[in-house]
Amino acid sequence: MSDMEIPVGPQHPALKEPESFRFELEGEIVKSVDIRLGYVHRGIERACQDRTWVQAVYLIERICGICSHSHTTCFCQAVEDIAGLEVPRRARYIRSLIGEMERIHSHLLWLGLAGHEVGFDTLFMYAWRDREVILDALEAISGNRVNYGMNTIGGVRRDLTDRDVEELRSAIRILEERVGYYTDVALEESTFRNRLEGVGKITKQQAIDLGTVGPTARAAGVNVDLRRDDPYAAYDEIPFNVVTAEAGDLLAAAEVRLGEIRESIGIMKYILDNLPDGPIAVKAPRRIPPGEACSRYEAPRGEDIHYVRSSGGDKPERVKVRAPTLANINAVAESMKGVRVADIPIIIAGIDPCFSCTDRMVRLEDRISGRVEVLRWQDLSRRYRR
Amino acid sequence: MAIIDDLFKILVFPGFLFVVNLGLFLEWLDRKIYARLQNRVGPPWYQPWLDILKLLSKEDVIPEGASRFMFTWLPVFYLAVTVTASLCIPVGTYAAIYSFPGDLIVVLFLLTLATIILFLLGWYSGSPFGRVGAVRAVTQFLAYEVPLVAALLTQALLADSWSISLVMARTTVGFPRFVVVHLTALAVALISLQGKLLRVPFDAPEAETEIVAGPFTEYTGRRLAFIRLAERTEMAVGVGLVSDLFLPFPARLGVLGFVISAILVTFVLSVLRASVARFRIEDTTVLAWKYILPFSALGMVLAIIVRG
Amino acid sequence: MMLEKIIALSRKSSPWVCHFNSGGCNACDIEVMATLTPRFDVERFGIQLKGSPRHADILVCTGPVTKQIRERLLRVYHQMPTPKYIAAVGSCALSGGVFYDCYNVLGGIDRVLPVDVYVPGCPPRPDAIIAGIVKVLQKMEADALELGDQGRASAAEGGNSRVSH
Amino acid sequence: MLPELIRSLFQKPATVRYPVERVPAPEGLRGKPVCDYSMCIGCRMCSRDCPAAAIEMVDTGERTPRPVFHYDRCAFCGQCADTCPKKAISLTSDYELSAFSKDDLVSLERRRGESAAG
Repeated sequence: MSDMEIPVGPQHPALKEPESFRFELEGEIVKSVDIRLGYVHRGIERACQDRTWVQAVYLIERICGICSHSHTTCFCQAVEDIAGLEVPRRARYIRSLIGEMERIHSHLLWLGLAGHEVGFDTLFMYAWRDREVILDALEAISGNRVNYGMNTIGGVRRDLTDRDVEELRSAIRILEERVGYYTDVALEESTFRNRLEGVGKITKQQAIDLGTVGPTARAAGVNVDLRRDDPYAAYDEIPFNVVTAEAGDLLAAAEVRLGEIRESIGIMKYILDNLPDGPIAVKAPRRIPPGEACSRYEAPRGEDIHYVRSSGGDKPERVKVRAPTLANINAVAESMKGVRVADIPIIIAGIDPCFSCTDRMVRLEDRISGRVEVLRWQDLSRRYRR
Repeated sequence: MAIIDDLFKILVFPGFLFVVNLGLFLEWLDRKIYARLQNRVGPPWYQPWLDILKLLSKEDVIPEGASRFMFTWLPVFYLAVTVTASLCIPVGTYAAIYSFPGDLIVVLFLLTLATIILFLLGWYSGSPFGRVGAVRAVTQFLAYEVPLVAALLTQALLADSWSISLVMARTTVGFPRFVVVHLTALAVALISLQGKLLRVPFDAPEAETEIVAGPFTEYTGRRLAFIRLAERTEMAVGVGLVSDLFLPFPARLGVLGFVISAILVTFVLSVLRASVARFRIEDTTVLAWKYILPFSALGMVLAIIVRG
Repeated sequence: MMLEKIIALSRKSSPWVCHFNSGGCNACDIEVMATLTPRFDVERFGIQLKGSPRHADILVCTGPVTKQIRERLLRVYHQMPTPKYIAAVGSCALSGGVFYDCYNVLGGIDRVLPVDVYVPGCPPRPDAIIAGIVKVLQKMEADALELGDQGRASAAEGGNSRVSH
Repeated sequence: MLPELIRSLFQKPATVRYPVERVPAPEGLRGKPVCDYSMCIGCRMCSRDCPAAAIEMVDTGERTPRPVFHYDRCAFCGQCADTCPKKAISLTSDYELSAFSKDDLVSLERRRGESAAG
C-alpha cells in the first residue's frame, strides 16, 4: 500500500470531542502526525472578564464537564486567597469529598472509554454501569449529575444531609467490590492487556522533560501529587497514599487510575467518618480587593493551575487557566511516532484527554511592527520545549 | 410444475428468503445475547428487519472520488455471491437446492469471493478509511482462510467425502473414536468463522474507533442495506456450514436440528465477541499463523491417523 | 397508504445516531454516551451510535458552535443522507448557554443548521436526552406519514426552525 | 471475564424502563426554575447574577417587572434561587423540557401576552 493520509477528527468515533489529527501512514505505521487543536476554543478567559465574580464560577465550571469541580475549586481557592477569606472546615471537607467522587467517576469513565477504544465494549458497559452508582450519589448531593455547581466563593452551596451520608456509604460498598473486580479481572484479560502493554510508553525522564502531570506522570514513576505536595481543601488532614507505577505504558496508567479509585474510596470513608460540624460557607464580598493569586489543584487528569488577578472591581481583571491535558498532550505527540494505526485511539485516550480544557489560543502581537500572529500547536511546543 | 417447485426452492425455502431471514434472525440473536451479557435489555426481535427497511427508504449518495460503477454494483454482487453460496447448504435433512460431490469446495470458493468483493468495496469507496479497511480485510483473509479450510478438510477426511450432505450424515459415525479430532476441528472452525465474519476480536477491518466503519464508511441507503443483507447471509451460511458439518443435530432432527445448531453456534460466537478486546491486525496474523494454523494441522494429522 | 406506514414504522424504530460535539464542555457528550450504557440502553429503541455520518439519521449536536467548527458541522450535515434530523442537546447547543457572549462562539446550532428538537439542560440527564430523541421519532413518523421527503424539506424552511447562514 | 458475563446473562438487566416508567428524580434535583410571582418583589437580583443571562425582566402589568426564564439558555445552576432575597424562585424536579420550538422554552408565553408563570 502506498502512503496515505488518514484524518482522525474533528468528527470521529474515537474522539468524543472535535480535534483534528492527520496521520501520514506507511502501511499500518504512522509516519508523522499533525495535531490541530482549537476546535473547542470558546474564549472563556476573556469572557470571565465580563462576568461578575459570582457568575464567573459557573462559567469556569463549564471549561470542562468532566472535571468541573476541579476547575471551580481551583478558581475559588485563588479568589479566596485574594480576598483573604477563611473557608470553614466543613466546607473544605465537602470540597474534598466531591473532588474524590469526581475522581472516581472520571477514572471509571476512562476505564470504560479505554475498553471502548480497543473494541472491548463489555468493559465499557460494565464500567459505565458502575459509574452510575457514583453519579447517583453526586446527583443526590448536588442536584446534577455532571456540573455539580457545589462551589461558591467562600465555601460550598449545599450541605451534606444525614441521608446523603448513608447513601454514600452504601455506594462506597458497591464501588469497593466492583473496583476490586476490575483490578483483578479486567486487567488480567489477556486480549485487553495485550492492547495496553507497551503502548504509549514514555520513560520517567521523558515524563519529566515533557512536563506531564497527573496519572500520566505517575504511571511513568514520577511521584508527584499536589494533594500531598501542596495540600489544599482538607487534604492536609486526610491520610492517603500516592499511587505510582514504573512501566510508563498504558497498562501502568490503568493500574494507577484503578489504584487511585481505591485511594479515593479510602479518602471518602475518612471524610464521612470525620466530617466536622459547622457552617458551610462564609459570605463573600461582591467586590474582591485588588491582588493576584495562583492556585493549584490535583484534578483527575493532573495538575490544574488557575491564575486570577483582581483590580478591586466586581469582575476579575484576568483569569488564566492551565488545564492538565495541555501539559500531557506533548506526551501523546511523543509516543505517537512509529505506532500502528490500531493504537492511535487508545494512545490519544490514554492521557484521558480533555480538549475542552485545553483549547487555548495564543495570539502574539508585536507592538512595534503591529504584526499579529496566532500560534499553532507545533509552534507552541517548539518554542516552549524545555 | 417442476419449474414452480424449483422457483419455490430457490426463492423461498431453503433458498433466498429463508437464508436472508435466518441471517437477520441470527443478527438479532447475536445482538440480544451480546446485550444480555452486558446486563442490558437489547433490541426487540424485529429490529434487523426494520433496519433494512429503513435503509432501503433512505437517500443514496455516491461520494466524490468513488468509482461510480463499482460503488453501484459491488453491494449487489456481494449479496449475489453469498446467496449463491447458501444454495449449497442443506437445511438439516432437507437437501440443498444444488448439491453435488464437492459442493463444500464451491461454498468455500464463494465465501472467498465475498471477501475479495469486500476488499473492492472498500478500495473503490474513495475514503481513506475504506482503503485501510480494505487492506486489512485482505490481510486478515490470508490469516483465516487457511485454518477454516483445514478445519473443514478435517471433517471431510473423517467422512471421506467433499460433499456437504455426506459429511453431515457421517458426522457422528464412529463417534467415540473421533471425538478429539472432532472437537479440535470445531474449535478451529469457530475461531476462523469469527474471523471470517469480521467480528470482535477480529473486527480490525471495520474497527469503529480506528477507521469508522472500514469499507462501509461511505455507503448509504439502499447500498448499505444490500451490504448488510449480504453480511447477514454470509453469517447464516457460515453458521449453517459449521452446524451441518460439526454438530450432530441437523442430521438427526432435520430443519429443527439445523436451527437449534445455528442458535448454539451463534451463542458461542456472541460470548466470544463479548469477552475479549479487539486484536491489532498484526496480532491477528501472528496468532493465526503461530497457533491456530498448527492446531488445525494437528487436527488434520490426527484425522489421518485415526482414519488409519 | 400501506407503504408509507411501513416506511414510517421502520424510520421511527431504527434511528441511527451520529454524535457531533461542536465545541461543548464534554458534559453533554458523556451524558449522550451514558444513554448507551446498561442503565439507559437506547438499543431498546433500535438506536445505535454510528461513527460515520453517512449511516446516520439523527445528528445529535452538543455544545455551542465555535467559529472554527462551523464549517465542519456543515460538512457533517451535508454528508448525511436524507431524511435527516438534528437534535440539539444541552443549553449551549440551544443558544450558546453560558458562552453566549464569548468572542469565538457563534451561538446555538440553529444559527447554522435547522434544528428539529431542542433538549435543554446543562447537561440534560440521559432520561431527558431519551425523551428528546423520542420527540424526534414522533416528528420522523409524522413526516413520513403526511409530508414525505419533499414536504419535510419545505416545512423545515418555513417552519419553526430558524436558519440563518 | 467469563463468569461475570454468564452471571449477567441470567441477571435482570440494569436497564430502567424509562420512558415507559418514569424514574423519580432525586429531591434536590436542579431542574426547571420557576418563580412565584406573588412573592417576587422585582428586585432584579436574579437577573443580575445569572451566569447565562437567561433571566429577562418583563413588565407583566404589576408595579415592578417580573423575571422570565429562557430555558434554552439556562444553565440550571440554581444561583437565582440562592440569590433571591424573598425565596420566590425555586428549582423544580422537572427535567424533561425538550421541545420542537425555542418559543416553548420561555417561562412566560409572550406571544399571547399572558402573564402566567410556569
